[in-house]
Amino acid sequence: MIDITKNEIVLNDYMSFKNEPDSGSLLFFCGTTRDNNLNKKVKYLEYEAFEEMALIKLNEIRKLAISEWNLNKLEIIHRIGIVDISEISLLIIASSPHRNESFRAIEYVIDELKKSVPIWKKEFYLDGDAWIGSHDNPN
Amino acid sequence: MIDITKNEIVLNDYMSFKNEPDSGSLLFFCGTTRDNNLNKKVKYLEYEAFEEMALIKLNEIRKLAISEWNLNKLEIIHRIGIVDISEISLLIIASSPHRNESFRAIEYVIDELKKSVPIWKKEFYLDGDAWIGSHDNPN
Amino acid sequence: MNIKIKFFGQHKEELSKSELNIDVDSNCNISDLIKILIKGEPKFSKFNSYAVAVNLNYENFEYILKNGDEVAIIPPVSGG
Amino acid sequence: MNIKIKFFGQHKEELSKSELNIDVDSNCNISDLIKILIKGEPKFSKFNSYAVAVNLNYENFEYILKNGDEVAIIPPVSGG
Repeated sequence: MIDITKNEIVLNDYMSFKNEPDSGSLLFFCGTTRDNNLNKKVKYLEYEAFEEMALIKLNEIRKLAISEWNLNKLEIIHRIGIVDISEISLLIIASSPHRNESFRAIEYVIDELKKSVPIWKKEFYLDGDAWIGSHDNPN
Repeated sequence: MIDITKNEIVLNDYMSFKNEPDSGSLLFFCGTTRDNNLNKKVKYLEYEAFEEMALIKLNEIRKLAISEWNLNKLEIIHRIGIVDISEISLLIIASSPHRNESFRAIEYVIDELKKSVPIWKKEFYLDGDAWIGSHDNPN
Repeated sequence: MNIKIKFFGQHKEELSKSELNIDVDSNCNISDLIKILIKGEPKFSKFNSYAVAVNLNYENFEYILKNGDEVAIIPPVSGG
Repeated sequence: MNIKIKFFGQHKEELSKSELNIDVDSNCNISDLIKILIKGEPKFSKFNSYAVAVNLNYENFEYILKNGDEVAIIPPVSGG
């Protein structure tokens, strides 16, 4: 399952299922908003997505990861809009017969997501804001 | 937190907290009972622990991991007794400022646990059972 | 030919617009389109690092546009 | 000296006991203890691979026992 959502990601909503019978490993990664970055106090983040294209890219990454690591389950949920401190911006769930595959698959998904999925993060500080990832001339 | 418990590990019980404000990564690993091993159909597993010593060893591993990867949280819960298919035998939760530390710490905890923590697993098949990990002369 | 350009993130903010329609000659590639864009939107010249997608696929700057193409200018991504 | 031995997993199952008290002479190390154990419990001789903990710490087989020590015979562990 792939989703880009404006709603808060609540872990409990994803915990009701049992692991697949032929899986021995179930791994949940939550990326959450940290209250600081590069020595600046962060108030909250805001994410923007080119949703149509982001969904296509996430699906490509998901299919590659499932076939590369023979996963029994792979779910990727990215939140957009304002994400407060400690709230989840990214949830990835992987299930596989052995644990190594779950770990490698989730790390791969995060790395690829940060390379090619059109989603952008803006950090809001006490005294301003900044788009993250840009190396362009600052204002 | 370290725990060895005879009770079913229910993920939702561990999901109510929010991540630490200074963490950007929260990772949950669940080791679950797989319905097969080495081409045999597994009915269920039974774990036995030398609890007093296992708790000491788990605490040592936890302290080392926390200081090595600068974690904000590390919880290790191991179930003992009978663990049915898809149920959780091992739950590890790690929280850290960046994601790499959570991943490395949990993989380290699992590796060390499988080396030095006195817990033993017995697999029950349709036609018998076997202690896992032994290279002794079979019966 | 008519080309629709979509802007995101810092570009959208800087130009105060999320879409723009531009008329270009045939045989126009993406590099040409960017030059035309900068003429109309000089503020865009401050941006050096971005990718371009045409109809939801990343394409390089030599890509020859077709009438009706939707060109998305993709600032450095930072999801996660 | 009196030494308490604890058995787990396959050892406990094979010997049908989880504990045993053995009297040994002073200066007895763990290798000596194992020999005495096997005399009383010949079934244990089938086991080749195990570790030993004394009072909850792993020790090597040259460890010299003290009166009242609790020796745990640790089969290959397989938690997780």
